[in-house]
Amino acid sequence: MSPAFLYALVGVGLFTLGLYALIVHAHLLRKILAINVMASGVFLVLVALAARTQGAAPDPVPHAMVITGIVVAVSATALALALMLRVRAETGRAELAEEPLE
Amino acid sequence: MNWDAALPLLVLASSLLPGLVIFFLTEERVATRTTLNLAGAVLKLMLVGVMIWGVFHGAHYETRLPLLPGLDLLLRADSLSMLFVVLSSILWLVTTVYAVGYLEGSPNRSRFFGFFSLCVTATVGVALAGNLITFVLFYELLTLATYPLIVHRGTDEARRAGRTYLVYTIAGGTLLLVGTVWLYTLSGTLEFTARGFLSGLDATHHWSLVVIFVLLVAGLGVKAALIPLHGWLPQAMVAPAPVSALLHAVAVVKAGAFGIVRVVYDVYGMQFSASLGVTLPLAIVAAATIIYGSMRALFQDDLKRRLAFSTVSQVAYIVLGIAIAGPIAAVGGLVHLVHQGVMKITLFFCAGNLAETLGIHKVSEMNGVGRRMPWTMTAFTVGVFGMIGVPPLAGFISKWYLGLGALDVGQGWVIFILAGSSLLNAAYFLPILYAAWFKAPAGTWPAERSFGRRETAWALLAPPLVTAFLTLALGLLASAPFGLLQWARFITRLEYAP
Amino acid sequence: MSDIHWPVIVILLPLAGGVACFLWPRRSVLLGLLTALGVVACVAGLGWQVVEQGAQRYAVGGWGAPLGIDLYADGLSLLMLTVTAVVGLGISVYSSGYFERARYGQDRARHFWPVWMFLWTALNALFLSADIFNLYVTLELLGLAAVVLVALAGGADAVSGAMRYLLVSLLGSLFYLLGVALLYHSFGSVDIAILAERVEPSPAVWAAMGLMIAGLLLKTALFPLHFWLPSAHASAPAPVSALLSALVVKASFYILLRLWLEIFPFANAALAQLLGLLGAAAVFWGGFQALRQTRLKMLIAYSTVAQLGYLFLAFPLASITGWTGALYMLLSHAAAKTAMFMAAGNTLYFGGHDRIADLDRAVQRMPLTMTAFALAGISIMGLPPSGGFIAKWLLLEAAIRSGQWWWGGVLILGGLLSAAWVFKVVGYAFTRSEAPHEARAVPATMEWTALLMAVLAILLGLFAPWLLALLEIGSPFNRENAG
Amino acid sequence: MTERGKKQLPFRLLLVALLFVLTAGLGYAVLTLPSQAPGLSNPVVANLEASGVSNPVTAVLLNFRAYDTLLELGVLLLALFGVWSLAAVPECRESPPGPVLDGLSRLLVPWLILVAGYLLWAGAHAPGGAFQAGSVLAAAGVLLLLTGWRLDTRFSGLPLRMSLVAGLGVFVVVAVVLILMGGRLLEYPPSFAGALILLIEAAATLSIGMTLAALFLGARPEAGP
Amino acid sequence: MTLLHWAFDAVLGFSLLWLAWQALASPDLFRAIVLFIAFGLLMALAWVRLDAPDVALAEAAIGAGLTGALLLTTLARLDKSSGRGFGRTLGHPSGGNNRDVIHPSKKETKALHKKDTGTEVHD
Repeated sequence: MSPAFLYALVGVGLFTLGLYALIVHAHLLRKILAINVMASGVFLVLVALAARTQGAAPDPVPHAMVITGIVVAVSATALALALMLRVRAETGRAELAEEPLE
Repeated sequence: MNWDAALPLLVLASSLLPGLVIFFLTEERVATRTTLNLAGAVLKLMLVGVMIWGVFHGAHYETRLPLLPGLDLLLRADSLSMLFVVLSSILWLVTTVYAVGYLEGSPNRSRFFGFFSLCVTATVGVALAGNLITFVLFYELLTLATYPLIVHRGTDEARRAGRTYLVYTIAGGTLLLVGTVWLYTLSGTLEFTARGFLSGLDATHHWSLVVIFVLLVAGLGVKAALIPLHGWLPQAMVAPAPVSALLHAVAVVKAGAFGIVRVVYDVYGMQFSASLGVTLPLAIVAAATIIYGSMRALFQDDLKRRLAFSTVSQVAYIVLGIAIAGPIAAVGGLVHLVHQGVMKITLFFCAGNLAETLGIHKVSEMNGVGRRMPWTMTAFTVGVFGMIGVPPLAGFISKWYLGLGALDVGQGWVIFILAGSSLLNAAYFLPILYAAWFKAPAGTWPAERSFGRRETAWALLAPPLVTAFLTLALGLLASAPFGLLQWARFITRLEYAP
Repeated sequence: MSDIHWPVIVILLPLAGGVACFLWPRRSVLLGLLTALGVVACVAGLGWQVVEQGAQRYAVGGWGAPLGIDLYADGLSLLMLTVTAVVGLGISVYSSGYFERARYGQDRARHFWPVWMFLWTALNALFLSADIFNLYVTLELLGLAAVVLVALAGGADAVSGAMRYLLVSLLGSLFYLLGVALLYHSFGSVDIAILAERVEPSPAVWAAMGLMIAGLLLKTALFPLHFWLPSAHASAPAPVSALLSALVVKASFYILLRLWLEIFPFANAALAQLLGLLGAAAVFWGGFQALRQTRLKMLIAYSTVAQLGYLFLAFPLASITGWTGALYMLLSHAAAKTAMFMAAGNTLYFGGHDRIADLDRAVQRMPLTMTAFALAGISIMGLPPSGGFIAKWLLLEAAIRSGQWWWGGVLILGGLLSAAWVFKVVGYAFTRSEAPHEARAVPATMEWTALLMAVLAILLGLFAPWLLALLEIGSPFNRENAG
Repeated sequence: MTERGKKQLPFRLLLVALLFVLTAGLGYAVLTLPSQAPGLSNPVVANLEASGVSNPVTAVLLNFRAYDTLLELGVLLLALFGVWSLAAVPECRESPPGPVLDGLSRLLVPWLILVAGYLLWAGAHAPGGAFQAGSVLAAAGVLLLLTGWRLDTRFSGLPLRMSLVAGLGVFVVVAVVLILMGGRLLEYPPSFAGALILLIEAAATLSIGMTLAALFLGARPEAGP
Repeated sequence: MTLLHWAFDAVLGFSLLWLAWQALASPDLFRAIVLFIAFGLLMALAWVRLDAPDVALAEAAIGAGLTGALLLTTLARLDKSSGRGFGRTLGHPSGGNNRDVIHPSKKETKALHKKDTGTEVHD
């Protein structure tokens, strides 16, 4: 159970935690936070498993992927926040109306 | 693309191109629209003439366009298809003249004539189809092209009639499609061949072949108005008279009957379908339709609905002729395909005249109409006598051969059906003639329009007279050298090799 | 002619076009149209190259597969690129009319063109990429661009639809990314071809397959996960709805198909049957809901849910005829659905509303638009002579040949359901309705583009053999398991 | 726990159970992965000197998988287009900056710009690079915006847009030039790969910094052609 | 030595999970954002532990710094547009009122129930 696998499991835990929060909470800001936590979880899995070989330098490709992922995550979050403000301005509530499952 | 390959396509294009151009003409351009229409009709007639002459001398006209890997869009002029092509091109010319007169001053005529040409294109396509997939393609195109004509007037009643028409024909089309695909997976080919291409299949498939036959005939039966699939025809009478005349008495209904002839002759083959035992039930359904159609016609007060139910029963004659597995009955059935078209179109033209000139829609309002419109009523009378089967007229020929064929094959019960239906025809047609000629008119007509000296516009009067004359000619010149009977015998000889 | 790096130009040109539209907003319409024409020409060039030399593998940066990223253009990707190019050109011409005179005013139109060009870049990059992490980045670019375009309409339901769509898109991408992580760490590469050689079933691969398929199903809006699609597609501006239904939703289906055929060939029949079942449920649910709608754009959006169901019927059939049938359905649905949304956009522009009951003799007052709608309807129903008919024929044949005739039944009933709502709308278009309302002339470009797209959907029915032959290049299908 | 929450309790319990199964499955899948897997580190090290930079992560980011970075800059720019098109909230005029904020920003901003420059330069051989430098630059921008500083309306038109697009623009131009010179997409000639990468990184840092700051601002500058 | 590493990793892993849970489940939005920023910083620490300095820098600068700034300014705008001043959020949150659901003022509720009478002009 080298540290790599420990962090990978933590990553999976974060992923599921974020998924739970995304489904359960109605407030859009919380949903955006949940998405960010899920993203951090996936990135943790990616980088943790890159450091499996003890001693040798870790595999740089996942690191590059995670940096790309972080930048993509921040742009998605910025757009989501702007969209949330717009939903707030248009519908007066910071939550999406309960959409009956159609 | 040499001449032999181009001719079928040209015949198709002669009504398709004018139709597409007419769509874009504005309403006021009456002259251009009429000339385009008539030019197209005349051109088609000439091309068909050339084609008939070629086919008679053994020329081979065939257009093949790749449609699917392994399946082609095939237009082929063989003896059976010429029968239906000739009928529809002649009647299209006559009906165009009639429609121009009938729709004088009514709105949306460009749209009407556009779809009208599309319908004829689809009918000719159905006739010329060389394999089952091309047949299905034009068969469905016919549905799509006729729907706008039924809802042409835009009234709620028209929309409801349109919806019923669609429910029947789309469902029928789907059954036909499923049958065709299933057949293709079994047989590997769909090309029409003289004595059918299914006899070679091994016995294990026989059960599925019967189911496919039921699917195909049910799909085609919708348009051939076999009971219980005939419901849409009487309701479609809400359409303008030219539509009822050409489409619902000739083009659409014949496409169904022609389809059944194709399936029985060129897909299954006469002997093979008889051995499968599917022809007898088909004959029974046809007979039942004949009687049922005539019975319902008795009680219809609306003239066009009575004619519609008479069409239901008359078309079933063709199916009966094919279902009695005998060469002579087949000749009767094929010949009736043309005769019924000519006679029924005469009656619908006259009904249209009465509605347009005097505003008569009901049979009860027709007292003494003979005095007011003598020419129209003479055409109507010729048509009626043809329907009943009075000797010198066309109707008699087909009933004669049907009866003879039935006896020849030992299906005696068909004679009773023929006799019974002739009696019923008389029962629901003769009172109309009696009322029209011998009863005194009931004062003023519902919506009379005077046309000066003549009883009605010449464009409305000429077509019924022409088709009435044709009924007479077909009756008298039946066995002439180039006559219809010889043509029908030529077809059946291919199907019934000893 | 054929040594030019076509795959690169097909991606860089719309990107440069988007940047140019952003820099000079006043001339964004002209720049947009020029780029659209340029991209169509480049896709034609690429098509010529692929047809001549077979499948093209292009190593970006010259590093080769495991280290660098490869672009791969075979028949399947070429088909998708052609659909994108044709539909994209139609939408660009339509939008030049729609945003110009619409009530959007000049500033909204400014934002449409750069984002639309970026979306086109994302589509082209996605269809050419042979690297699953690169597919993640293109998917993300595609999702964000689509969300921005939906929110462009600005109404309360448009913005809410966009928000829900964004959350769903991000969730789908994260599921997909976790799948990529597991695959990368199992086999040490993210290139599809290399993975196809190295992959063998293991718990990590099963988990990765589950995650990636779930993520992609969410983005393709297959039945239980379709809740976000109707509100997003219906409330967006007309060209954007056409874009979403015809292209964006299909991109994630394309990735699912690529993965299914190449990386997960051992996917067992049970999963294929499940996908088929979900597809069937989508067909019925979409068709049933479409019948209940009173607004035209909502109806067309639900019909997209139904049509997507057809695509998934190909999974249980798993025969070459089945796959070609599904792809031809995708092709003809793209053209037909674009024409339908354009027609709906014209109706909305003409009468200010899109209530079906009050179409009020639209046939006579907007003949071109209604003909476009009817022709597109013919293709959606699968009646001849349309592309839909060819697709329905192929799928039906595949169903009967493989003995699973019940998928054929789903096809038939789906066709009847769509026939019901198409003719309901066409019926109302013919008849008079009592609510007269003021009408505005619809710009000619909008009506003619709608009609041309509909005619294209019909013509697809007549030129099937060439397109199907195109699909065989690089034969993506014969590496899969059964059939 | 709002009353709505109580009503949904059974639904939440089911969800927790499902997610627990998902976590267990994923955890098991992760644990079954091979314990020793070099991944792609060997090929990266092998080609490192040909990539023009010595820091492996920067080599992957800007040379081996430069195409991903190109698209990623596109994503960032697209997010800005989206935020500007939404124009959700007009700029809220914060209260004038208190003495602490004013003093801090006056001290920190130049220092942050210096650190950004260093990170950009160090990226070639040590941890750092375009994105890290860009974000530090953005931090300086955010600090400035908080103190109420706004870009002069003269520059908020085309010049602002040019600088925002600089990163992606330079990347595309370099790619096109390389293709015209006969190479493949983003195939740097080994001799001056390092210089090219630095050029791209510099432009990228500027754009990323400006874009992230603009995203923080959240609204489109009013004036500007 | 490895025992110390192992203990550090375990503590770091557990605190990451706990912080994330607290951030997502806390009733007050402002508190959630602050916890999320802390979570971001801790993630940077995790990247350093996994020999990924570049990622740590990126996470600290973008993940924690910038995303946190974005969240705070959006929260401020969220409150401002519902009638409460910007300053309030910087001070400690007032009482324990459940800020989860921001009660829409009358004007907004009217906007909410604007029945779709189908006369909306733009689609």
